[in-house]
Amino acid sequence: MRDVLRLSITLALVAIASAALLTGVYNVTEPVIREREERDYLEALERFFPEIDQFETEKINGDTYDLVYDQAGEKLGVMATVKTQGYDGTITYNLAINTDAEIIGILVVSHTETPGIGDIITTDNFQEQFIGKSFEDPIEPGEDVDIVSGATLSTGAMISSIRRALNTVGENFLDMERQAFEFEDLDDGFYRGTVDGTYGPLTVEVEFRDGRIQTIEIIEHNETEAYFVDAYPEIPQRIIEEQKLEVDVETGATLSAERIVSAVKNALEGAPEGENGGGDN
Amino acid sequence: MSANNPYLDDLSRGIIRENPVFRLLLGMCPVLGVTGYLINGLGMGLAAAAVLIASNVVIASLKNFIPPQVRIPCFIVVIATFVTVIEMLLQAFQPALYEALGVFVPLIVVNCVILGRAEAFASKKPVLRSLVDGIGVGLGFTLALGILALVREVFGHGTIMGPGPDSAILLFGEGFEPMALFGQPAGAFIALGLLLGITNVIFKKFNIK
Amino acid sequence: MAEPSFKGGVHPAYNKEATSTLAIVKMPLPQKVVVPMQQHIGAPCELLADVEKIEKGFEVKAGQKLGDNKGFVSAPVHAPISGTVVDIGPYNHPLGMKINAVTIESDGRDEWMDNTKPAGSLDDLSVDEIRKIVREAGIVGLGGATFPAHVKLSPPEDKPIDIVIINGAECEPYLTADHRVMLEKAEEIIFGLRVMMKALGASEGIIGVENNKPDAYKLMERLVAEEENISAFSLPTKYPQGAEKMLIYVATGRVVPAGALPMEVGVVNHNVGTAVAITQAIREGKPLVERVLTVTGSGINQPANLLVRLGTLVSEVLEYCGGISESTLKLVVGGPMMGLAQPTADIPVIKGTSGILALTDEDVYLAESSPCIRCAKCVSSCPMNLMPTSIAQAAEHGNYKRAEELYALDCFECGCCSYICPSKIPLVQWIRIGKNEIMKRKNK
Amino acid sequence: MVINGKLIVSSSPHIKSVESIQSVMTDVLIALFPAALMAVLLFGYRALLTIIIGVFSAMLAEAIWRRKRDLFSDGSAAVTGLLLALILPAAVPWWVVVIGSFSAIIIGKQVFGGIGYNIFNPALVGRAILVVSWGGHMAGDIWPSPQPFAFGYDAAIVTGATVLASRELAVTFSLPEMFIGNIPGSLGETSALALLIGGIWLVYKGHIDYRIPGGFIGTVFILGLLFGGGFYANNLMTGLFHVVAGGVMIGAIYMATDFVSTPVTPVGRLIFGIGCGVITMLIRLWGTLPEGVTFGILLMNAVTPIIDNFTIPRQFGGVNKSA
Repeated sequence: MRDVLRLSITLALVAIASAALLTGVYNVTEPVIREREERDYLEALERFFPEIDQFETEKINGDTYDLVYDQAGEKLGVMATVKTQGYDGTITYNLAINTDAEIIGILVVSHTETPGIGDIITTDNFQEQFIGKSFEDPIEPGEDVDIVSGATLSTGAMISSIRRALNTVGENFLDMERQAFEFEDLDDGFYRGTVDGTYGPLTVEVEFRDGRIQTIEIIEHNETEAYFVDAYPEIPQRIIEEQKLEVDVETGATLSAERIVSAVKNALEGAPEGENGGGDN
Repeated sequence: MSANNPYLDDLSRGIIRENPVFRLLLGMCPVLGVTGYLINGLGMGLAAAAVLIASNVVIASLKNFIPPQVRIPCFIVVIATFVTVIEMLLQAFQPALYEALGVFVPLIVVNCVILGRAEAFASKKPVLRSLVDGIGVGLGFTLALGILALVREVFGHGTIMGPGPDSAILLFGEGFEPMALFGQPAGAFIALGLLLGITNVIFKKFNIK
Repeated sequence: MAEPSFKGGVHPAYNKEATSTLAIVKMPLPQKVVVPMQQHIGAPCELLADVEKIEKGFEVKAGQKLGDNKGFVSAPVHAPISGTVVDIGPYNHPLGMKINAVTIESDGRDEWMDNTKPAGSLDDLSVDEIRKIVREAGIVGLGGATFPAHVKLSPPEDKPIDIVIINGAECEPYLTADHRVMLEKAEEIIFGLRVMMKALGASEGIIGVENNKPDAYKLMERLVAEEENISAFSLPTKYPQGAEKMLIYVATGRVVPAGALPMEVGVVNHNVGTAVAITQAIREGKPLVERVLTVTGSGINQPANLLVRLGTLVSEVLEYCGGISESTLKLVVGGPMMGLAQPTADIPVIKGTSGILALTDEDVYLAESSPCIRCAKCVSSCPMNLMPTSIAQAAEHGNYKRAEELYALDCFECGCCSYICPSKIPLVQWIRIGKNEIMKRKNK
Repeated sequence: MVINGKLIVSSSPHIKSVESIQSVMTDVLIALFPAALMAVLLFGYRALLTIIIGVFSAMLAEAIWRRKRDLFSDGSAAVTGLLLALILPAAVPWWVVVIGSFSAIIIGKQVFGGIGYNIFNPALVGRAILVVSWGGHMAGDIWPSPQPFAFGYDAAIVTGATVLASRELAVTFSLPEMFIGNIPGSLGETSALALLIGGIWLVYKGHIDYRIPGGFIGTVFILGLLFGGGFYANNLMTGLFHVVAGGVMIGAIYMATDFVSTPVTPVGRLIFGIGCGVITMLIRLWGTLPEGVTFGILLMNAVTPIIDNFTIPRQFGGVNKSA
């Protein structure tokens, strides 16, 4: 019994000493770190917006958006501080966006991605592909930006969060709106559209009649089933209900949801396949 | 070697004869993980060395105080404390290196070199000798990481003192197409394997045991 | 129709042309003979008491029994010539060791024992009488294996034998002794087969001849045409066709279980020479004191098929054949695939000596072995379906347990793997080491 | 009787076949000759250059490592070099070939202990290292297009996607065209015909076991027939397409049959061939890469000892041990 007590006390003493030391060091380094981070952020602001005079901060969906103004009070752009879940922990980065809703800079503030693999997101090569991309661009892997094989999760997280932040900035601060897809004057009939997914094509068949989308059917898909059930049939239902393609796709399966939407869009952009569908269902 | 001077022996043993990387194959995780650039390799080596020296000294001085039943938890606490201290110091004063080393700094806690020295040496030997041993092994670790990182950086990136355009020196000019393999984790294994082979040949030639 | 064949095997250069057309020549009586007490598989002979007692200077007659053993798996040895015992003691033996032997100096008269007389008509002999005659004549398998013949003629009651095969394959390269025996003593072979069939109660007799000896096959075919229950069988030419398990499989389609004897599947096989020896024992009462062997190889000046008295020294045989050339690298007793290389010619011809080869660098391929490249040619050439390279490797690394798991004990050392190996690894040698080691551990 | 000199006493057998590692390797080189010739006919002087550099630098690497002046030696280095050259694109820079050859010989073979000890096919190791290091020069999806009988043309200029990467492109080539090899691809892999000729010669000589290429090609054909996507005229042709397109032929006949890194048991070889085919088709049909032969073979190389261990043949006359 006395032994146990002795052991516990020893351990406790060691732990207390350790805690004391850590507290001391923390007190010394914390202000330095915070100060440096603030300095770095201001430096970044100045780098991306040389004429900066002041900025005001807004928070949307957990991300911080700093609206940057020059001396005349003219809006210069927005600096977004975005947090996203990477492969291993949170990635925090700054996204500088000018008033044309174009990305003018990316700065990764902190991350814990695997060195040599996931930390590719900090490289110029990866970041440069976003520079100049604007609100209008799809920012879609395979279309105008690349997912890096071997670091799919890290780079994929970056791509989708950049798209999200850009949308938020465009719609909330820059009064931009996405061009709604017009389909009222399409011919009646069955339309088919295909997009490439990660593991293979996704094909939908859309029945359009009387100026409305009547049904949306998935003919073929190669999505991960566990994610796909989050997107289907929910997304087609919403499209039919709202009769527009700009539905909110923030489901548990963002990628699959987006693919369904773009497949429907592809379908309606093409010609109808006849009254009775493809015939090989 | 000079067996009559234990301090010199402690120092040289960790650097050469019992080099933790090339001879004992310990602490492989950072060895393979952060040796893409020389500066990272050296930084990692020095960080680990600092923890090693500090923990060696502390453990050696506490060895009579700590009961054997709880020595491992105590060692871990001591080591973890110093790792956290180093991590905070790096974050405050060497942010670039802190960024580059990333997750490998906290992982120093489980680096078997450090716990190994604590268990095998510091908990049995006097403080001063433990200090010298910590310096020796730490230098050996840093040396090994430095050599591996140098090889990988030169062949994998064609630079020294990279990354980044400010400090990097292009060794072979702009036209050089580096062997990307060495920059990648898989290349770390191959480079380490080749270096182990070379050190074995050298050690055999000079009959160092 | 595809010829029946066994798996594996190799096609070495046969080099039989030098002697295949040479008739058997009876070699003159040797000046002296050395009769080792062990010339067969099984218990070695002990010197008969009367021989031992008198020691040197004892007069013996040809055909006189010199040694015997009461064990069942054994065969007596006889004096091949008449003369004087000049020495009794260990003497060089083809197996590579010294074995107790009786040295007899010839008196040149070749006097035979009085009891050397025909045993009578085959029909009058009982099965037991046949077995006794064969045993007393000291007849063993003359193909090289030297397994006592009477043992093979006395199967256990629960193992009825229905087929007797006469092995005329002679698949070993260079050797032509069996070929010549078939050509010159065909009738005696068939008689011998009859004797065996009677002793075993077998209903069928097959004489298997490899198809690279068409003359022998045709002769056999013609002779057995009128014989009941006996047929000639043409075997494909492939080494080791003459190995008993391969022979039985090809001739009858029966597979001898691993580790078992052919009698397990109702088959017994004998070499052609054995058949002739049995015939002579029955017809003339002669014990086994001489055999036909082939002396050839590019180091031999005058290759020949010789009828030689057992115990004749190899050196004397070679001298009779004009000596061997200076470029001779290897002196082999037996065939080139399974025979034993000898360090000296001062060894006697024994019952199992089917040939004497003097090989020069024309025949022998000398090369240092290189590492195994795992081409698996040994695996596909192994007639026993083993993995020679793996067994050899296990043996080389001292992992005898592994070697046994790989069926090392089923290897009968035919040499196909070593022959075919492009890396020139002495696979058989390693396997043999492995087998010895496994047996040693088993016997502990 | 006098015997001059010493008699050699050694274990039987006393005669050996004249076949040696060198003669086997020479046979393999001969077997690869049609493919190499086709490569030069199709891709011009760059192909010839690549082949010569590949073979020579591989032999050089081996000679340097072993410190032997004998350049050809047992011939295995020349085979590795030639094979490596044949799986490179025609337009690859010379120094890439040299580094590939050195990597193949030294990292792929010699560090394991030299001939007989390498775990992986050295030529494929060399190629894998090159792909990882200089992906840009190693083509990838875009390969030089052939220009038959135009020796002087520069293969670097005319490029096209491999038929495996692009379905649209695939249907523009007829099967006979692909069989002869007039399609974009690496030097030696395009001509199924030339590879087949060499393969038949090797089987005839007994150097390779039909089970490996048979299992490999058969599996690719069947999987292609069943799951090939049916974009070709019919399923049968799709199966054939997967056999003649890409590296299956050269892989099945020359790479998967590499002695050292493949099983020695007959059943094991069949399993090995089928395994290569399955992995290749998994990568082709459901993976992200257009071609999977390299990884198919390398992965199966890795499990070779296991396959060998589980497929020990029963000895002649043997009975099932468990029975």
